[in-house]
Amino acid sequence: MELSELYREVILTHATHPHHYGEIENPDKKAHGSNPLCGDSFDIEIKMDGDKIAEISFVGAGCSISKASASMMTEMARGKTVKEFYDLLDKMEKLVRGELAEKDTEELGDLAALAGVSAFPIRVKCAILPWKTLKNAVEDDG
Amino acid sequence: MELSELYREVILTHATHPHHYGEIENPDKKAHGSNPLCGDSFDIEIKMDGDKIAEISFVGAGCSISKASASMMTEMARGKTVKEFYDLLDKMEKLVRGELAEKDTEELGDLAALAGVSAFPIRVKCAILPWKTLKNAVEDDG
Amino acid sequence: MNSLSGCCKKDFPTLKVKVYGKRLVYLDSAATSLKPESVIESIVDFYSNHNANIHRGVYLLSQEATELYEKTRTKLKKFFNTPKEGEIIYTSGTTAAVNLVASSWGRTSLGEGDVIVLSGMEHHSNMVPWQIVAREKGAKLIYIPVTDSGELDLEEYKLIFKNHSVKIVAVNHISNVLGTLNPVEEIVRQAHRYGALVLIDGAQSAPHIPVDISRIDPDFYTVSGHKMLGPTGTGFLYGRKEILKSMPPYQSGGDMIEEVSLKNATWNELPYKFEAGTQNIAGFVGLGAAVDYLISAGMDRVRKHGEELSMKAREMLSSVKGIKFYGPEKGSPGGVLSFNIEGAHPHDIGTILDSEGIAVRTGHHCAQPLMKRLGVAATVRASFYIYNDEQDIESLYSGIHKVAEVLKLGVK
Amino acid sequence: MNSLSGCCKKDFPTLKVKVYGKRLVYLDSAATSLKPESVIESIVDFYSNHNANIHRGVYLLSQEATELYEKTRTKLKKFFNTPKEGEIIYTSGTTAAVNLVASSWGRTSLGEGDVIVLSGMEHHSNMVPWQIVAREKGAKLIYIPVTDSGELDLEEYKLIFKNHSVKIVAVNHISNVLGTLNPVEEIVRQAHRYGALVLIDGAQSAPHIPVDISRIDPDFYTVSGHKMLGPTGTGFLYGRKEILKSMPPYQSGGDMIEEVSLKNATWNELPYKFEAGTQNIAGFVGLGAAVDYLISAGMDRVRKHGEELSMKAREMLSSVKGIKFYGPEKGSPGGVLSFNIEGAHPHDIGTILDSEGIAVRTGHHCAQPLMKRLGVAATVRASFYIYNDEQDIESLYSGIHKVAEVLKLGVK
Ligand SMILES: Cc1ncc(COP(=O)(O)O)c(C=O)c1O
Ligand SMILES: Cc1ncc(COP(=O)(O)O)c(C=O)c1O
Repeated sequence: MELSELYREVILTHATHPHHYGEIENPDKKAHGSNPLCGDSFDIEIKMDGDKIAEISFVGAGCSISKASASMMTEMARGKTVKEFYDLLDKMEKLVRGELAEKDTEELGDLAALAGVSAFPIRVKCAILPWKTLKNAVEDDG
Repeated sequence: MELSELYREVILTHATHPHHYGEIENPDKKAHGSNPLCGDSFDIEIKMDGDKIAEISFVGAGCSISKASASMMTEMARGKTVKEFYDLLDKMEKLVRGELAEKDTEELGDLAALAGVSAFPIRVKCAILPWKTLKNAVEDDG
Repeated sequence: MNSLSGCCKKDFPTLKVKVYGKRLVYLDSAATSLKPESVIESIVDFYSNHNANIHRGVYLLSQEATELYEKTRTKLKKFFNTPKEGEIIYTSGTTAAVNLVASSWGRTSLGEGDVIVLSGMEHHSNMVPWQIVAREKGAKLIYIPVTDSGELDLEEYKLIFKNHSVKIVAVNHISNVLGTLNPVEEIVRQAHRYGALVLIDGAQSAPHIPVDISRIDPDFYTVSGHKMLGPTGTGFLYGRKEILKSMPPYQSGGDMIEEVSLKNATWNELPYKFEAGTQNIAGFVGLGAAVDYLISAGMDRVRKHGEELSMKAREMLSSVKGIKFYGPEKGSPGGVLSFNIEGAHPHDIGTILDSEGIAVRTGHHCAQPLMKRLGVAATVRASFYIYNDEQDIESLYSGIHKVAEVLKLGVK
Repeated sequence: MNSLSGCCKKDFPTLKVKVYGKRLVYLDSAATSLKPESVIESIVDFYSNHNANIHRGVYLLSQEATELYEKTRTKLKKFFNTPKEGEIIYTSGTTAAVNLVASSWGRTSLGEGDVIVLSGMEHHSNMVPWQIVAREKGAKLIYIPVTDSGELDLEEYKLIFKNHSVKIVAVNHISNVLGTLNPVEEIVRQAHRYGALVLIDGAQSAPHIPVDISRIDPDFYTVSGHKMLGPTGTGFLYGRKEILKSMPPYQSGGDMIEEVSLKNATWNELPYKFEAGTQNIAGFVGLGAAVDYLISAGMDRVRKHGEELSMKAREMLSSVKGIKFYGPEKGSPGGVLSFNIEGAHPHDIGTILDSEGIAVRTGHHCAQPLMKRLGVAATVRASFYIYNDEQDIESLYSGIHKVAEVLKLGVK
């Protein structure tokens, strides 16, 4: 259990200076997600361009891990097709559970910093919460 | 704990050949009593003559102790005033709890045989059930 | 464990107790079983090494407690072969489980004229909650009759569906008085054919026979952990996921909540929706150790053992003058033997056996309507479990002779 | 126990546990307390030497089990000074106790337009059951506001009675987040003046301060045994006898019955009317040992200890940059200290403290509406109990510095 593995520089930076924090005008889809065990909650809004996630924003309250995860997610998801997002979601879940092969980790960019979460099982939910919420937003049909 | 103290001859005799077992015609008062823990139950009927318990009968299902106690009770209660019955009830309760003075025991006749119950706390309820039921019958006002 | 020799008396510390200076012969496992050392130790280990509240803690101790608590759920899922995740809801026992269903499902699903089918051999716990909800909702109770040989009358059962709108059937798997094993698969098939749900009260079956919930396919199945070597205050409700999902919470409070505002609340996912407040955490950890113990004993052997002991006891006692047995002639898969002796009230028998160190249950066994059907106020019940052996039957046999002597049954 | 030195670390085996090789600093007693050796031993003794089901057994073991189980009730009656026999109903904790009242009393006594008064600092367990019964019965909820200093606004409370038909007031004695001790005597007097009942949630008070139920004079009082050194799955509801008598049973089944026919049932006397099915017998035996332990510690000293530790902790931590406390300045009689640190989310604080062996609770503490009132999503809560001491506060203080270091709070 290495705290410095969990709280890497890049995570703390995303957490304190989150990207795409706020709301977008006239979002196509949105979702609210919360963790009943800790009270953390996120609202995610997206604008679609055909099959692509064209714009994305989030607001919410959460720990460094969930906030950094949300911030990095907005970076990664923007411009991706729904299918590409699902692939990414799958990788991300494996990553934080410590089940992702080393080589797959590389293509994840900043997100790879979340690998340290796998040593803290109780925090896995924090990392995943924004992603589950985005998934619900993508599947939101009005 | 002496079984022979509990199951004295006089108790077994009363239990197998109970006195005043049955119903009386046109009883003035009656009551039903049961022990939720074992399912034993008694129905007692009485006829009053002024303040006196003139006639009394019982039917019911119960163990040797409760049945003998009921049988002996009918013998003792018949012809007693309500006040005398309450006195007797009080003595009887003390007897089966082992709290009655030796000298008071003597005037109880056959009933004194129930003294052995005091060594079997779980059976005290059995001995008392018919008496509680008679008390309810006496206090029954239609 | 080999046929009539108990598997393991040494694993059960209570069996070392002396009663009035005599060896304890514990024949009341149908009320609650003894606990093996391993179960007691798992409780001590929990309180000594992992004590914490569960689910909401970020710290290690709380995570360990949560893991131990949830591990038992995984074990139960496997042991009882339940189909899906989230279908095992911890309760304090069968009574609480039936109440949960009667209240949460019953109060939202039953209406005027709907029929609840029970049987004439139910325990009060699987009868009174239904009486209450039936009265509240204007539903009707119909009882499957008990035949003279102590079985459910399946012909009559099937007829009920012809003329009534049956919503739920609630019967026990093994009777706690008769020891009868009821044909639950057939009961379930019939009910499902008519779109009715089925609740099986498994309080007496779970400890004694292999129970495959996926195969039986009931909608609800209830179990008392404390009768299957587990700690007191434990048990569970199995419920079919789709049905549990549609049911409102039963108790509300901490942990079963998703979000709460001053006006409103939304519910957590299954099974937590039905587990409000701090649970009997140590108890459920202990229940996991009980399951482990039963797995290593082997449920097929456990069943055979109970059947053989109850059969053997019946054979031995049948020579007693005036004895009458209630229940299956071939021995009970539940290890239960109920009887009466002419001229001796069960209470007197119980007291006299106790003086010999023999613990049996006497009374109505929380089944008063069945007592009425049998035409008695009470019975004596000896119930056998894995730690009993042939010697215990011999003690019972001598004990009964002592009864005849004390009550002077011979000389009457 | 003398002021800031814990009374008795050696009595609590969990305190010997190492967390990541470090000494355990358990600061989460408000969630569940640790258990002393004597409580654990009483459970082992029960299972090893007296294991049996209660109430219905004629044999010695069952009588012993019943006696041990009932002896705890006698101890609780004395410890909490409740007026009459039959008023203490065993439950699995406060949640179950509140649900019992909200369901049994609430569903028969509340009607359209009736008002239930809660407070803005309730635990979900004393809020959601009322929301549910209010919705069902068309009753209205009114909340006593929480002032900026974290107290109940009694002026506002009194005004409620002017314009509303208040049927019941349900508030906690000590808040599990703020640690505030509420003026329950005054709350009760006011309600009784208007013929309203009062339920006091004593989950956090019972472990920490002397509670004299006869003097407070509430109609219901709820306690969680597992927070006052007792086993998990224990607690009780005190209820005023006349009211309990008039209430229908909550759960039904074995033991709470007088007689049962196929159609109907009549109820056993108090408290058994409300104790259906096999209870957590070993748990309640253990709760008796917990009461003994608290008696010998002395509740006045327990209170003083909690107050002093929480005050001392507040003093030490107040030098931390960006820290904000919630709750009484003078230390909490409940031994609770809630806080936040600017720039650090409670979860991150919890994880980092855990790595130092320090167990604190983080999150909404099952009090989401209060969190909203405080304008936060979560807090860190350190809660102190009799086995904590000044050294634990120093560990917390160092731990918080580690938090600042890991989260780089200084350099931002
Ligand atoms: C068939 C049956 N159902 C229900 C119960 C009630 O179980 P519990 O007391 O664990 O709630 C029992 C045991 O007493 C039983 O034998
Ligand atoms: C004030 C308060 N009320 C109610 C509860 C719920 O208690 P339990 O979980 O024992 O049911 C708690 C503890 O979590 C509490 O602190």
